[in-house]
Amino acid sequence: MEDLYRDNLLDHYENPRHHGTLEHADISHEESNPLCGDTIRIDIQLGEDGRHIAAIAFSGDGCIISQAAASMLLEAVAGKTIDDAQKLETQDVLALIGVPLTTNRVKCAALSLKVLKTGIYRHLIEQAQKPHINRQSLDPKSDI
Amino acid sequence: MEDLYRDNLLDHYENPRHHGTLEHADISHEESNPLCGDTIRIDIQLGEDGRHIAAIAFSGDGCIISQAAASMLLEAVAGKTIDDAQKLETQDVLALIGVPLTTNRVKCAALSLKVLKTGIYRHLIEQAQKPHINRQSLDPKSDI
Amino acid sequence: MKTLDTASVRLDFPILSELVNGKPVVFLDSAASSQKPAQVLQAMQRVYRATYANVHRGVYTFSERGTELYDQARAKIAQFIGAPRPETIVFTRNATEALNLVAYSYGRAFLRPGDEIVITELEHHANFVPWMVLAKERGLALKFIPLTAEGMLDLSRLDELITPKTRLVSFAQVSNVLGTIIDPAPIIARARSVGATIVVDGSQAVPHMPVNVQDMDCDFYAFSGHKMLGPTGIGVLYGKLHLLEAMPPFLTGGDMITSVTFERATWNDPPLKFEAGTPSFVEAIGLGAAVDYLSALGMDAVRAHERAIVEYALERMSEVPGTRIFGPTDPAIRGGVLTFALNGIHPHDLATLLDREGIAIRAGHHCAQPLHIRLGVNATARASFYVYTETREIDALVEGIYKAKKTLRK
Amino acid sequence: MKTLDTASVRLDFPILSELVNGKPVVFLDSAASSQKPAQVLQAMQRVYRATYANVHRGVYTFSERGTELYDQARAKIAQFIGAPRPETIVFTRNATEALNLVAYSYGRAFLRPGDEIVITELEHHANFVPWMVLAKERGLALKFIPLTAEGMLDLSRLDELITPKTRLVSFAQVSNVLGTIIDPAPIIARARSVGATIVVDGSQAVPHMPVNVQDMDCDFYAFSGHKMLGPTGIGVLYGKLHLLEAMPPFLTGGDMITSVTFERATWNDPPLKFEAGTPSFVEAIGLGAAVDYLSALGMDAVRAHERAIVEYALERMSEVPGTRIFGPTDPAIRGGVLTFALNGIHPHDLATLLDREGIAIRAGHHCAQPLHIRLGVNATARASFYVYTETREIDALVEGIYKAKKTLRK
Ligand SMILES: Cc1ncc(COP(=O)(O)O)c(C=O)c1O
Ligand SMILES: Cc1ncc(COP(=O)(O)O)c(C=O)c1O
Repeated sequence: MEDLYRDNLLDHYENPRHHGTLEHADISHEESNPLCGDTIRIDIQLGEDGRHIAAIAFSGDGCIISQAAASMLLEAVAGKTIDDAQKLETQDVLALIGVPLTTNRVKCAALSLKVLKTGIYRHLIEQAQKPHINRQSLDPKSDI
Repeated sequence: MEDLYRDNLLDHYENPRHHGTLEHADISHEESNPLCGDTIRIDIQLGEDGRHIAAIAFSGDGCIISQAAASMLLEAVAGKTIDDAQKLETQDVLALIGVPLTTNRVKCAALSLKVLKTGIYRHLIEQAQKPHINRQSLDPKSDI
Repeated sequence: MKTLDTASVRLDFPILSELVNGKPVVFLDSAASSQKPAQVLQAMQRVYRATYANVHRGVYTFSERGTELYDQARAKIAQFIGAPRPETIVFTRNATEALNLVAYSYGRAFLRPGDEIVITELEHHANFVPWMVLAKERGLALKFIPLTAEGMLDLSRLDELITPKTRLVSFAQVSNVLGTIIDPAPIIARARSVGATIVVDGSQAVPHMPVNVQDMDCDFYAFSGHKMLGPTGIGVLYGKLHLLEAMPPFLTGGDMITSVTFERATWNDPPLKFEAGTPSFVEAIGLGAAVDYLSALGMDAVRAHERAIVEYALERMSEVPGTRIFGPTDPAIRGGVLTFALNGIHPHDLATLLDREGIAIRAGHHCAQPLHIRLGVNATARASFYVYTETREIDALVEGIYKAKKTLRK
Repeated sequence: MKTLDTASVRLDFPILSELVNGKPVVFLDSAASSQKPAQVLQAMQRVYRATYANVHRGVYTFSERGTELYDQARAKIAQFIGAPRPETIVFTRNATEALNLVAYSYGRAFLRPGDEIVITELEHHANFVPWMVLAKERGLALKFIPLTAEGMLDLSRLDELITPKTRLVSFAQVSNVLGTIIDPAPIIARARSVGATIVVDGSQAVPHMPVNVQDMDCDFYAFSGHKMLGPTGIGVLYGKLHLLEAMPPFLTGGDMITSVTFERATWNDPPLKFEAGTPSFVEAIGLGAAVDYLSALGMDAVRAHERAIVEYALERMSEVPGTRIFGPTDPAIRGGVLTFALNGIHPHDLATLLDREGIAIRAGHHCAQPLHIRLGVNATARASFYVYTETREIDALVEGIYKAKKTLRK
């Protein structure tokens, strides 16, 4: 069928690439879409240089857009460096999907990117071991 | 002139009855109109029976309506009992004034009655000396 | 009892003749926010076009007129929910702010470490997170009345949950997810017997059925205007007058004082004590018009109409293979809300596909994530009904679902 | 610079052709709340009539469209006040709620006993009482920048008032009583030098002159929509993003979370973290339309117009015997507000008598009682001006005053 639920997207949904979890991940991060509560977790194993994405996997289930977007995103970053991954923007994910999304569905598509980037970001902070950095102010999502 | 600023009202404004303060008042109470900050204070001396209003006076200045209303109200209650005074309603003050007032001006007219009744009320509570009564819940106007 | 003439009701709602994606709109998301009749929109336009000015403090015609209309709206709303006096009605932005007002003002003044708050597992976040925050801040325990498998409250162990340590009990009268209509009587009776303060979230009740806060004997009652034909930006907190009087103010500023000096401030009487700053008075007047509209329909008739619609919807949806329906299946205890899941189709995808047919339903956790944890799903699909909903719209929904299944090869 | 064509502006305001007591209305109370152009009313009507649905959580056409319009409104407002990003704009009910948000969330999280707050003697209660309450609750000292005899701030001892103990400084950019336009630069420079957080009450500035919060370098900036051609029920808090991120939420409930379980809740990012429950999104869209309208006029032109009007008003009023004018008499540092007292005539009586001539002015303390204590009067009369005000309306005011004097034999 046309546009949104076209074959490429459905294919990624039904046969997701990089789906699963990694046992000895260097980076593991999970977030949920406030819209629906769907959760995505991403695990990353880094190469020796601590920069290359040697292995990557996502888990959690959700709508076609969020799952297909995660599958496409992970396909795109596998083998790249985490620095490359940090440069990606929502626009890039939308380009991968290739069909226009409405505002609220953009949140579904963007979730996996958010998980990926926040996970890498926290990893970098930990690596930096800078005790004078106030983690709270780096991490907007304080909670109770 | 016609209606609101007619002669009777202006007369009470220009020659207020019971205007002043009483030195040995049994009841003294003051409140202000949240609309304009005008303040009215009423002093009462009671008769031997503790019920009759032997002397009464008001002070503070404000608009014609509030001053004339106070003058008319005090003329009406002088010599009556505080129990009679407690029965008065805003309607009664409006009847004394005798001309229609708009909603927000009613607050000007009603201020002196509010001061009178709250003053008497507090006096009665004090007389009753009932320590189990929670004064806070009797007095809506807690403050800082 | 009057019955609802839906065809004539629909004529009052200009938006219902809109097309969505080329199809006549089928609006099935009234539980999130209802549409507005022309009467409500006109009431607000009249203020803005003919007699607008800030209320309370002006002594000229526009301001006096606005103040009168605002006061009348308060009185209408008091009457609509059986409140004893207009002074017991505090205007807020929405139900959320109303519940926060109780948590901040009442909660922080009167609850002490070790006290317990009891809510239920089916609460909307608005009646959940404020208590969670308060409990954490003040060292209180937060307990939950559990759900039965049918989506009702399990009251079998109420006496163990609500004890003399319980200082506050809060629950929704109607669930926005399960549609469950909760009988407040046993919960309130138990809460009263231990001296707890009783808060009811009426967001999904007041728009849909007759409500009388005095008969119910709750202490506080919260709801939103936008779910009951009113505009956005206005909500209501009803509170017993002696409680409103004893409570400290919440927001402070203009209008809620009787006097301010450099040293001290004196608070105004309720309800103004709780309405700091320029109020949403045009919205309040709009809500007053909504209450007039609902009163003219008759709340018994509104409830009867929705009951018939939900009964029809339960029937039609149970035909659809692979459907799981959440909440009670007896329409006598179910409000006009149908929440379901389809095997293998995520609610978001269903909602997007239905939208192509002009059909608006909601998908997600409906701001009730803890409840969804109990239901064992992240997200559900919800169709919800109101005075303008017709059975042919349920037919359109069912047809749309079959079409979506085909598109997604399920 | 563009100049304002008042005659054509007036055509956009339906209410200005109304009669009051049989006379064409002369509306001189815009500082309390402004009138609304048809463009703003239509923007809101369009939403209600053609694309209404609750925002954020819906994935169908109406809800998507509403969300987009809401987001656009936020972006427009950010641009209008020179904020760096839409995320720095939090929607509130009014300026009062915006200031309370800072006092509750920032104040309670970051101020400690012994800290000092500095405000000024000319503040509106909205920027006075919240700090008074916070100071009392937290054991803080509250200090005041004093006034000069001309109604300006006396900055001569600023360095003694704002010290390293000062953690927060808050002041109005324009006084709603004296009209004084305050130069924020020296106060902000001093506050920065001691590391204090800077809050500006822009309620009387944003509607009337160009404002750029980044140039000003304040931390928080608050204002109301209804004073700037927008509807009631919507206000704005601008905050620097790192502060909004570090602050705990204020109201809690739906939309401000990313997840809620029975044990914990995770907060959404700003601005949504501070917008619990269904927002006043139709009002926000209306405010967006108001900002479009003002931008098309040009804020420099708006200011120039009001400056000319206030200059004329100062001139005409100084002719009236027994008049005392409050605040600066130099129109270069005076907003479109003329506050005065007449010998022997209470402002309330004056306002009532002027109303008979169709003239609307405000009488009272204008929610600035402490300032009135300094001025030594309980109440003043205030005429205030906006984009639709004409000099002939000032003439009508002066004539009305003469007539009132005659009626009251003064
Ligand atoms: C300087 C100033 N600050 C704050 C406010 C409060 O505005 P609102 O009542 O809309 O919250 C006003 C308006 O009355 C004002 O003039
Ligand atoms: C049961 C219930 N409580 C509270 C709310 C919150 O309402 P609002 O978002 O208008 O504050 C809602 C609506 O979403 C609801 O359904």
